[in-house]
Amino acid sequence: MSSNHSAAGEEARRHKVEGPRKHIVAFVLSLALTLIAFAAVASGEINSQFTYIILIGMALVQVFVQLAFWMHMKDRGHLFPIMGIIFGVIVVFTMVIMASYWVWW
Amino acid sequence: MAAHAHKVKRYRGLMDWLTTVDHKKIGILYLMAGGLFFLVGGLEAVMIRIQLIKPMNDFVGADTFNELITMHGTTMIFLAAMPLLFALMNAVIPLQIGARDVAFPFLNSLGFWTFFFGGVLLNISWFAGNVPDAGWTSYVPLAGPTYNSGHGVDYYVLGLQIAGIGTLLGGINFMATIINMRAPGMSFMRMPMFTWTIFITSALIVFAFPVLTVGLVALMFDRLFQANFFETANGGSSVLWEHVFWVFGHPEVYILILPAFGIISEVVSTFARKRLFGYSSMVFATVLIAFLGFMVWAHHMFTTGLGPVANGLFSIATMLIAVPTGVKIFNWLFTLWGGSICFTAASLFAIGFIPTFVMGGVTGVMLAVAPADYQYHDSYFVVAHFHYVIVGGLVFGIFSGLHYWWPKMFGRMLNEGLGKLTFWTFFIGFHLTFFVQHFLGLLGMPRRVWTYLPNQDFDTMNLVSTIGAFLMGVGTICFLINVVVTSAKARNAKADAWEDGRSLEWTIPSPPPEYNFKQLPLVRGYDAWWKEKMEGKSAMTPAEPPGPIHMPSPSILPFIMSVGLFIAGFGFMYDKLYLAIGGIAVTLICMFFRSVFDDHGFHIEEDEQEKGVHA
Amino acid sequence: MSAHDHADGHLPHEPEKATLEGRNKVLGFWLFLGAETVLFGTLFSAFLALRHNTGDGPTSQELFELPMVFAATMILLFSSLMSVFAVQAMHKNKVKPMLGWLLVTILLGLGFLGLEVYEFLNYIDEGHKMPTSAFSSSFYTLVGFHGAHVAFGILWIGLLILQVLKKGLTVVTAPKIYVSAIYWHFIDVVWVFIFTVVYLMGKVG
Amino acid sequence: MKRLIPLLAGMAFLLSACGRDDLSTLKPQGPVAEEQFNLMKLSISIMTLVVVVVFAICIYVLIRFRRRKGDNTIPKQVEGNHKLEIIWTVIPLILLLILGVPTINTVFGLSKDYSKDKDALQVKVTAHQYWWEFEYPEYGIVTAQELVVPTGKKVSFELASADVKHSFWIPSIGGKMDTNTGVTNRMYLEFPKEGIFRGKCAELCGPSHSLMDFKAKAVDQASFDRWVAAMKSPAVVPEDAKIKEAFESKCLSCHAVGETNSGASAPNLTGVGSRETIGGILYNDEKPIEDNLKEWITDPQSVKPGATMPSAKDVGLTDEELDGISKYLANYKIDY
Repeated sequence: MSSNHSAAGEEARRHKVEGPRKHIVAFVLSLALTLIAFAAVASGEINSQFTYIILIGMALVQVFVQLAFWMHMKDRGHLFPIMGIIFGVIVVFTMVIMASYWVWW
Repeated sequence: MAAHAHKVKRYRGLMDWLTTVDHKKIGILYLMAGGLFFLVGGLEAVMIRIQLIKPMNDFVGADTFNELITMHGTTMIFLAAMPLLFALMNAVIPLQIGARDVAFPFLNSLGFWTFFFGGVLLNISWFAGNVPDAGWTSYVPLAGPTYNSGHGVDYYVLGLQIAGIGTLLGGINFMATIINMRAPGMSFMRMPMFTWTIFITSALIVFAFPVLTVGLVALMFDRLFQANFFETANGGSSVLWEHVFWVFGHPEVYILILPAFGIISEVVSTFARKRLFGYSSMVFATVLIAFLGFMVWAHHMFTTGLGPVANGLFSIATMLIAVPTGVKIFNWLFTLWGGSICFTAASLFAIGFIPTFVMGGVTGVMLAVAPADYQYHDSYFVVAHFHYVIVGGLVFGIFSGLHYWWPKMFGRMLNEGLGKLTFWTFFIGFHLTFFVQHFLGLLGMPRRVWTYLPNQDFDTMNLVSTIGAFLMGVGTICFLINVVVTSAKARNAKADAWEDGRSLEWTIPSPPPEYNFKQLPLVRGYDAWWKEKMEGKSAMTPAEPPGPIHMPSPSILPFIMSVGLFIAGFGFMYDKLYLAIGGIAVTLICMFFRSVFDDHGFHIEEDEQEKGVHA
Repeated sequence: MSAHDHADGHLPHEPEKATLEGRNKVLGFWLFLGAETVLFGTLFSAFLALRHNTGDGPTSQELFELPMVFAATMILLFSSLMSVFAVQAMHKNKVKPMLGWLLVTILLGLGFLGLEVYEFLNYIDEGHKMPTSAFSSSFYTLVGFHGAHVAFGILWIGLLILQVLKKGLTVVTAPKIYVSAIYWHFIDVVWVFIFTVVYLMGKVG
Repeated sequence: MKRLIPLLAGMAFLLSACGRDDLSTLKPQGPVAEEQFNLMKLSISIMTLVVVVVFAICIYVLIRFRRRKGDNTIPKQVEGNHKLEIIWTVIPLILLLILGVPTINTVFGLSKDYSKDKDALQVKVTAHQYWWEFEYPEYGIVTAQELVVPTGKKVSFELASADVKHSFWIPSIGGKMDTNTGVTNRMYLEFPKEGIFRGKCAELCGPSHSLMDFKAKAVDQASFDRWVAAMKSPAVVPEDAKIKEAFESKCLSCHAVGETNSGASAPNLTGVGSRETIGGILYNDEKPIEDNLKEWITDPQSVKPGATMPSAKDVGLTDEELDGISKYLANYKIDY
């Protein structure tokens, strides 16, 4: 990860090999997922329960793509970032359950 | 090489303390500030107990009493217990992992000063005449704008918000330190237990404090900008506050107690001259407790009316925490088993911790039984329970740790006689105060009561409890006397002050030089220093040749940034927009300077390294 | 100090020490993002719990306009891509292209922010203010927190551009650029959930 | 388990040794509290067992393995013991299972909803800053501070708060339930024995949180019916016209008697003369009720700090009016 910047020679070569292609693929993927989500709502033809599922699904996939490619989480040496985000997500998940079921008005 | 080093900026006296980025000095700052707030909170506790010494007492008024309980709880948890833990963390962790400093020395200093100014802001409320009075939990609507229109709760919200920034920074800092700064050879499973618990505690801080931040922001918006998060009249939900508070609040309990577990593990194994029994299961239990700690918050809300499904789930989840906790207790007992136990003040506190904490733990399981909790909840039984855990657990742990690491922090051994006197008065006082409170709760005395009617069978036990509180006060004074007496003496502590030290902090002089380790040590196993000693060596094998040591420069910026936030806090509270913007601008400008002007630090050359080091 | 040679060979003394600082910075920042995840998660939870409580104020269906949200989403997505290119340029030690990409990144960020301010002003005109209802409070707090993060990111990356112009790409500035890019992506990730949970789910009802 | 039984009996004896019958959770006076008490006994017994084991090991270890003077031997360094570690993981799990099953059972048992049950009495509890309002929607009556219920019937409560969060707790009859703002909670209780039980507010609600007591009076069905009838009969008003005028203009602006001024913001005073206390804490068996009433009306703030009722001076009651109103209220009794 950050050792890239100092041990630049070898690491930079690895990045050159990778090139921008996978990032553009990630971008196109994100774009498509966004479009599907907006289309599902804009069309207004699908029932709301199913739309929710599509929306959440698209968002989760897109976030996964961005985390993995753009934020380099798929690269080596990201054990603690991954653990950090996963644990954060678990906490958030319990809170979303709380907000959906145990808060009433 | 030296050509690149910049002229050393050395400050003296007060300026040295304001600008220091040395973790050892920051540890001492935390100790002094946390100790000060501990005394303030203790004074509040004594006043609470005096008020409750007899039925229908009028030592303090009802309003004042609610202010006292609120400030006592808030101060003790956020401004005394956590800073005292941070004091020990700062003083010990880099030494235990064989590092020259923490990962972010600048942030470390910033964390201290934001905590300090947050605490000062909170306590200024006493002088402003607007003291928070809705309990340390600040349940809405009582803490909301409608029923609490003064500035009291604003002090709570902003003070905690600012202090919380400091705590969060500390958590991130220590996680990064432990992950990245360990000495060569110190794998995760060779880390001392205290380091492990601090690692997990830091992780809990990182994931729990943002929840509090959001809760406080929402409450602040409700109070200052007419938002409706918790205003039921406009669609808000008061139950939401309870959830948010306890999603933070329960992990907070483990943030407090896990470091105590770590201290006890170190002290017990040192003074029994034995390796910690079941090290790997201890590590696993710590991780498990932390994880489960996030899944049980609603057991504070059994009577809120969440319904049987939630109550059942959270009951069972809560009970499960007893299993890893039990593992820890038995591991300590079996560390002592077969050992050679030496009774110093430090080990007395650690040994006193074990049965006391067990009692706090079992009442915890009792509280987890939701239907029975309908009876215990918000009664004195709960007060007894959490004081058993927090005082009997955490404060005993802190006392134990202070007696244990005092020589390392200050180079002087605390007086053993006074230390033992501290233990016995505090220990007996503690049990007198809180044991009877279990029964007060069961007999029907709700908590947070300003006074109580006569003829309810509460009188005798309340009297006993108050007497105990005084005894605890005496214990604390004994400790203070000990500190004063000790600091008047010459430095007398050896590097391995207790002679049975097991981890790396005991391989370097007491107190350690600025740079801690002249050469970073090579770690060859768990209990690194003990291992070398047992093999007949008198020093660690160095992992690097001696050379100039790079140090970060001191900086006044953290102090100024915190002052900026402090001023902004007042600006928000009293609707002075220019103050709020000005204060935040000060902070941002400091951040700008920090980013633009690189800190190149300075070097301590080899020939300077021995200067001022006490062998 | 010229920009290029610093990153490659000509490092200050004790290179491994300098590396450790960079490594600390990236790791510490990731941990900070873990905290940010929980921070936004809590804001989302509050919003989820309160989003139907519109009281007398407008509901989400009446309020939200998908084209504007879509435009904002696209701007932020592109901006995120630009910062990917900036980091790639940095890895190849091409300072000028890197600065160019960073500049486009913050310009797009400014566009996003402008759109958001315009949107908020519109809502206020329609009687959707902070004190209107629990829905409005939690909406402004959640989306506003995100907007504040964008604003801070713009200031930060702008400052970094100036720093690189002055100091060049060094072992000190490079970790900062890297970390700011991660921050920028994180903001985009949060936005993915905002447009999904707040706007699209709000439009569905 | 066999060893548990004498322990259990011993604990029960110890626990019931003190406390008032009408207040202590350790002397349950109804099936709900009884059930909760049983769980308490079970958990206390299990936990006592744990504490005893730990204490025993602890004391043994401390005596047996203390360091003798001049002892410099190094004990054997033990890494751990899998068998032992498994034992102290599994035994607690079993203990928790023993505790967990009845817990779940009781959680669901106590959450039964009797709001639609025709045999149950319905009571709406509204908590106010420092007093309790009890409404009987089936009978259209409202009372305050003193809950009157028939014995042998399930009482289904609907709990809410008018201002801040409170918690409704009659320790000897059953555990507490919070009164939230904006939402209602449900719970049920049973009162098999006649008597007067003490109730308390268990959630910090302001300065007089500690004084927010109430009474629950359980009477037989016939008395209860008489009470309902009396409550519904036309309100008694002061005989003296001047006192009546003062009472109506200065008290009934907030309070209510009988049907008059229903929906009032202050406690309903119908039959206040036969209540056990004034303001929930001034006991009429300790001092004459008239004195209590005078003390309360003269300056409610000194009895309950933070109470919303204005003092006699503030509403301009003359001494004569104060005496007259106190006398009238003291004699406003209901026979049942």
